[in-house]
Amino acid sequence: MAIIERPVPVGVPDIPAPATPTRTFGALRRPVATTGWKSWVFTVDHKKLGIMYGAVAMFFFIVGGIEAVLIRLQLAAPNGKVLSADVYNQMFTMHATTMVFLFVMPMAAAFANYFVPLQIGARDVAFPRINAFGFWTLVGGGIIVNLSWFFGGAADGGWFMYAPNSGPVFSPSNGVDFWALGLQITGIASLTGAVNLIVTVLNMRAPGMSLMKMPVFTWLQLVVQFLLLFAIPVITVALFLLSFQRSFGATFFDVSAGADPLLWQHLFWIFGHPEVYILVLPSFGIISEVLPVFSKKPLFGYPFVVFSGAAIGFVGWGVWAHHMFASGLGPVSVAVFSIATMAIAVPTGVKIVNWTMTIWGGKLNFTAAMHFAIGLVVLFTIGGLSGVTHAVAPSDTQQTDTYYIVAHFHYVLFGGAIFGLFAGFYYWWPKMFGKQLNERLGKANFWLMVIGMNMTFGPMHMIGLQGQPRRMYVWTEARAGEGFFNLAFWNRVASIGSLVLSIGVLLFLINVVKTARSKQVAPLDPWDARTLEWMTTSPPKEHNFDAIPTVHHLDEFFHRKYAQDPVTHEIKQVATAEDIMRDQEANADKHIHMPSPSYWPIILAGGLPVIALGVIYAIPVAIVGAAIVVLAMYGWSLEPSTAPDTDFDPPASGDGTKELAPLG
Amino acid sequence: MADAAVHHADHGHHTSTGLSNNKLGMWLFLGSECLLFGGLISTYMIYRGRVGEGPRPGNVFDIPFTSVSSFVLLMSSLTMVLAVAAAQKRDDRGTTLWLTVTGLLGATFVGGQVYEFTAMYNEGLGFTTSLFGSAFYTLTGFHGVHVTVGVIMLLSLVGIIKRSRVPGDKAEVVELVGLYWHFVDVVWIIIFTLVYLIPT
Amino acid sequence: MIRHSNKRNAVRMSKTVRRISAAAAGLSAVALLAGCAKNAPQDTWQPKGPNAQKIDDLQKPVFAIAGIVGIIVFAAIGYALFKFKDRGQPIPEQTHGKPVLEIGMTILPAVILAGIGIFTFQTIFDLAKTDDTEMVINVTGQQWWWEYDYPVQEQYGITDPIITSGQLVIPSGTKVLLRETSRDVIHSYWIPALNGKRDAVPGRVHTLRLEADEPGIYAGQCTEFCGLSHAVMRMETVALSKDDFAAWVKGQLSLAASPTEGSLAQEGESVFLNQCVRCHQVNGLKKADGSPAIAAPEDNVWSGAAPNLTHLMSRNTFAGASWNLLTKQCRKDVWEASSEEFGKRYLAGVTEECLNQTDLRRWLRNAPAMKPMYADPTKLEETGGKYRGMPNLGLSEDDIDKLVAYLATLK
Amino acid sequence: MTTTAEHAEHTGHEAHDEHAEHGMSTAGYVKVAMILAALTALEVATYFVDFGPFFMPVLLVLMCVKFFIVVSYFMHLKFDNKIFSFMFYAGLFLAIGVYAAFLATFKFFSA
Ligand code: HEA
Ligand code: HEA
Ligand code: HEC
Ligand code: CUA
Ligand SMILES: [Cu+2]
Repeated sequence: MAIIERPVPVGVPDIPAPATPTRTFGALRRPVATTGWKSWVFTVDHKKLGIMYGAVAMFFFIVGGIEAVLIRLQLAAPNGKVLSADVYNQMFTMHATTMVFLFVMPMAAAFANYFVPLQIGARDVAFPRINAFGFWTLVGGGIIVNLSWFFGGAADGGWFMYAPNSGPVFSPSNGVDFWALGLQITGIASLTGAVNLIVTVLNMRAPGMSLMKMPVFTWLQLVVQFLLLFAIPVITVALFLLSFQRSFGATFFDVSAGADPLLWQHLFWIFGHPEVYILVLPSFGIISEVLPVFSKKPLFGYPFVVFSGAAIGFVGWGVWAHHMFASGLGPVSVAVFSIATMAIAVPTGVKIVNWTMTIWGGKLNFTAAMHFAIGLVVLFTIGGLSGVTHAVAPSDTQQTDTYYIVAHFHYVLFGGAIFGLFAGFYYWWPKMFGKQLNERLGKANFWLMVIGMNMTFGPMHMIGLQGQPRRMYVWTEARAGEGFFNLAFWNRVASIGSLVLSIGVLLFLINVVKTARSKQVAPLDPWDARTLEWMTTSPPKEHNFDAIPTVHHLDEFFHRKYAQDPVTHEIKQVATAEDIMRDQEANADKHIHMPSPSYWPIILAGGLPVIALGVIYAIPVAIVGAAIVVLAMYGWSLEPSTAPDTDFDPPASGDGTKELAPLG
Repeated sequence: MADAAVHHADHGHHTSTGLSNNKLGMWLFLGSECLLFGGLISTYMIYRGRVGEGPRPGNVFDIPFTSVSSFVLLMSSLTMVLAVAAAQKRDDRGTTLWLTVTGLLGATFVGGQVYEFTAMYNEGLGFTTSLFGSAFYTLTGFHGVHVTVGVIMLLSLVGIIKRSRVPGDKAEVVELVGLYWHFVDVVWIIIFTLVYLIPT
Repeated sequence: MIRHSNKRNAVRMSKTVRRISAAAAGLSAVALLAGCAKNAPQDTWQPKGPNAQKIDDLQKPVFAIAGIVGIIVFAAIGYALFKFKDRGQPIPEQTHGKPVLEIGMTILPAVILAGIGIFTFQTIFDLAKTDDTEMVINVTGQQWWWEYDYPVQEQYGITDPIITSGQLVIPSGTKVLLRETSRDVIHSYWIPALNGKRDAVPGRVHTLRLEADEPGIYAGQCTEFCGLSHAVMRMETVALSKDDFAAWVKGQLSLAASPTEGSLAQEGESVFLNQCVRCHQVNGLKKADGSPAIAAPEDNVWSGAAPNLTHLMSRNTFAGASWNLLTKQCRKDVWEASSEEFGKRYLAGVTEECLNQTDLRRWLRNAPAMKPMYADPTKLEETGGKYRGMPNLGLSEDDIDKLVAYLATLK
Repeated sequence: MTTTAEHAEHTGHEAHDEHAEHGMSTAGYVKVAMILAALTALEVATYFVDFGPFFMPVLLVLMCVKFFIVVSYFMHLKFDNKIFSFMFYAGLFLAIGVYAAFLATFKFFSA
């Protein structure tokens, strides 16, 4: 089979769709493998892509985690000798970059990819090939960022890479070039992902699922995708300015030419603050699914959770300069941004209240997922409250760039974002793999992580408030204070804590391996869940649902299983998940025509790192990369997103009931 | 937004917005581009007066020349909209004609920009000369790249439509490229005023 | 049906779940107490001057409010976890929320925050008042040390500009305005006991107000990441009583005296003229031909400056206040002196017996080994051959002996 | 059973119908273009003729008018579904708000 023109013109219904290919273009036959590595590498299936996103993110979590542990080893004692100053600076820069851009964001994307279509009752995302492209672009960007380790040293300017320290004079290795170009590439992945998911959520919902009947996870992902859509271009600009300066001699941050170093700070944080909500809102979404399920109650105040999510997204645009309270903005700007920052605590507080009220009066079942969800509420609150103390600008001038800030953001990031993701692992694992993670190991995993995390980051509050700045490759006994419980002690505790934390994470990996080896299959509906993704097999079939369900309620699945007795008001189970599935299968849609795999996404994505390497080392290479990109774009646009019916097994009968994937 | 969905939900059998995925995607992309160009324009605004030893904006701008090329780009929006209208009437001849004209007008604009850059370079304003130079070339260069990409898309589209058997079957693609094209024009409307007409 | 397996755990877990909240609450309480811990020289909760005091007055209630909010939240969660665990109760009513409660819980934090906001607002402008400065000092950051330059101010006896580094000397009880800038990347000046921090940004001048109530030494540290040796870019502010300050000024205005004829120090002087004077200025030092020796750091150092060494021994520390010029005991004597005694001890400077030769020699032997600087000459293309920081000069031990003897004369 | 994608196809069609109802005629487009041309001429005129203190406001107003004409008529936002307007104007107004604040912190407007 060669590549075929798109068979059915959209919007022109009165011209019959050609049943057989009319014209052939292009050079590559479509990939057809349904098993083996090719079925993964060329897939456009949102579930496979979701799993691959997850695997890549997990890999980078371990990388970032090992970097973190090295940091802690260096800081375990005064005048540490584990890392040199140079390597240390690379280490924390890459630790943060890896964790933020290559772990939390892709992991959130993994969940979004896998579960948003399922939760809204769709067969795939709106643009399946773009989805595949986004994934491979992320991989390319991640490789570029990390490649610098092997080519003369990684970026060493801190994750916010303030100018002019990131310029060619002060950071002469190529690390910052790799960093800037690599993040530029992962930005493309986020941007395409954002467009894709927003369109998916808006356009591909099952019949009856109005926006206000959407699961909260999907809602908060929608907010996140809007944040990405608008925040990524800002860092794109910043990174371009930086790259142009480093690679082509532009003067953007060259103070001798009259540049203002604050330009970078503003651009970075205009992106950077929405970014922190990009990191945490998906996890808020996850626990907003988990808490109701294990409390046997709907989410308390669903519309408030949704709108406060949107409000956080919105207000998050007006607070960026709280990262610059000591930068010399002048009192007026400082006052404005200080107050704006405090305002953000209000919608976030609404969420905390709603989560608490969700478990209030419930029937709580303490599974591992529930543990992580509750852990998030508690730990995030600690981090959020220290955030409020930063928002008070005069106090922040004492706190900024000390370990007190490091404590704040690890509580919100680790206690918030990562606990949420772990709740998601335990909650959705049976859905994704048909097997349940071991609950006992899961709880051990949880407790080690909670203890480890509090041991690691709790003392940082004290270390910071007693004046230890961050980003120091060594600290000195001379400023550690006296007595046994001095800063030296707390630094040691933090370092030991990071090892406890590592063992906690290690338990998770062990759990994954153990579960993969076990033969025990998870029940269809292990948690008595509430939302649509549980209304199909585990793992779901390629087309997700045999029959697209029609939605009548928020928590549709729950309402199909349970009913309230009109007299006693008692809530009784009226159907099991198996009943509902049987019903689905009986009414299955016929000849579901799913989008076909394609070579183009990975080829197109592959061109981008080549361009990046070219910009760093030799422009001709960049031209080769650009040629790959252009050719791949042509190939892509000439290839219909769905192979013709004859490629399908069994071929469509021609009675017109086939499903067309959209253009993407 | 919520209203529209609810409204459609009432229709019964489906709940999507009733809009094309592709068009929705394109509008989202354009919304995102606002932040990109906003950043570039703001950077230019901060740096336009920082000329160091190099020439000032007033020394290098040739307003009459740029006015003409701005006009060319503006008129390409008209031809573009005519192409879209033709495509929606499934008039492939008209579509390809107007697309070609649009592409040529766009190419003229890009050519004008190349000429303008050369002239400025000869007057002593290089990319690395001053902050003004770096910011100016970055902003207008980004816009120029957008126009170039647009021209390539337009001309490729002409080829594709000519090869297509089904009349009007590319109407939506034409519309999407049109949206992109108009956006690029609209950005120039802003750049022309803020960068060229309002001097430092 | 599937719940069976979990039920057993549920009973046990709820206890432990409660412990999270207890532990978390405990931790935040400890964090609150941290400000009261002892003798960390950069403690942010021990203000020693009116600016830091204003910040402290603002932050203490904020921490208290945050702590109370946290405890309420954790108590509510802890109670719910205990009370509502699955003991086989019927499926709860599927309530979707109580708007009144929601709105109440929106307004309440908003009110609390508005309260905090008002005081924050006041303090910001209070701290920014510009009519309250008496003395001006220019503070310039560079990789990785601070230079202080005192413009002429007759009322303090500063009849000629004074240039020094590492230790900023100010009169106590006097409002001092720092005008900060930088010669290379962004640094941040921070003396926690006296005020919050303010970034020193190249190309900009930012102001920071300092005032110390009592004489004493107040430690600080550069808090904006400024490259390789950011960790060892420290500083100290020394407050002296007004009289002592006048004495200090007088000392700083004097020129370096020539070492006695034929001494080791004099040999050191000629080594210094050979090796060091291209970067370091010593006021009053003369070349062999009798003309004044003028340093040209701008030709040798990327930031264009190196510490003025005229009165090296009047400061207690060197190289970004990161190493002591005083031996341990002598240093202790100065730091722990009562505020009456303090001035005298500080003005004594580094005496022969107090000089910490070990670190100073180590520095002269190979400065970049103590403080990484990219002084590696193979990495200097980007800077046109100029060093960042002080290079390894490959001095012989002999020269080092002589230099130490010479430097010890720079009182 | 209707499948989602069929529906997408179907609605794509709906959207086009909407155009047909609200779109403009060729003459209409030409007229809009003429207005744009005239406004541009006026803009360029400010370069040759001295408008005194009105110079800046006039230019900015003209810029905005042109912008919204193109967006509303050529890009059909005026006739199309409000969701499209939401997408675009969300980005646009966010950009304006954020970057105005950004410029304000650089004292751009007070200088
Ligand atoms: C997931 C990421 C995340 C999240 C959600 C947040 C949330 C918040 N952050 Fe944080 N922040 C970071 C990640 C995050 N932050 C990172 C990574 C940095 C450092 C970057 C760097 O420098 O490297 C940072 C730095 C940072 C700073 C700059 C500090 C400095 O460098 O000097 C400030 C200053 O205002 C701040 C404030 C806040 C506030 C007010 C919130 C609020 O959203 C918190 C709101 C939540 C609560 C307040 C708790 C629950 C609410 C209630 C129970 C209601 C009642 C409450 C009250 C009445 C007070 N953060
Ligand atoms: C999502 C974001 C995220 C996450 C998850 C983490 C996780 C961790 N972080 Fe990180 N951190 C940041 C974001 C994050 N951090 C950011 C943005 C900065 C600022 C950087 C800057 O200033 O530029 C920072 C800075 C930062 C510092 C300050 C450095 C400095 O200023 O000098 C420290 C110091 O302790 C630290 C520690 C840790 C530790 C111990 C973990 C642990 O939680 C990690 C635990 C995970 C693992 C350990 C991996 C899994 C374990 C195994 C697979 C077991 C096998 C491995 C071993 C036994 C080693 N981080
Ligand atoms: C190429 C320039 C250069 C040369 C030559 C040089 N120095 Fe330095 N020196 C510096 C710089 C820069 C610093 C500040 C380094 C820092 O603290 O990070 C410094 C710091 C010092 C200090 C600490 C000063 C203080 O106040 O903190 C001493 C003492 C010193 N140098 C002595 C010498 C002696 C003695 C010689 C000659 C043998 C010498 N230097 C040669 C550049 C130079
Ligand atoms: Cu100077 Cu950090
Ligand atoms: Cu922030």
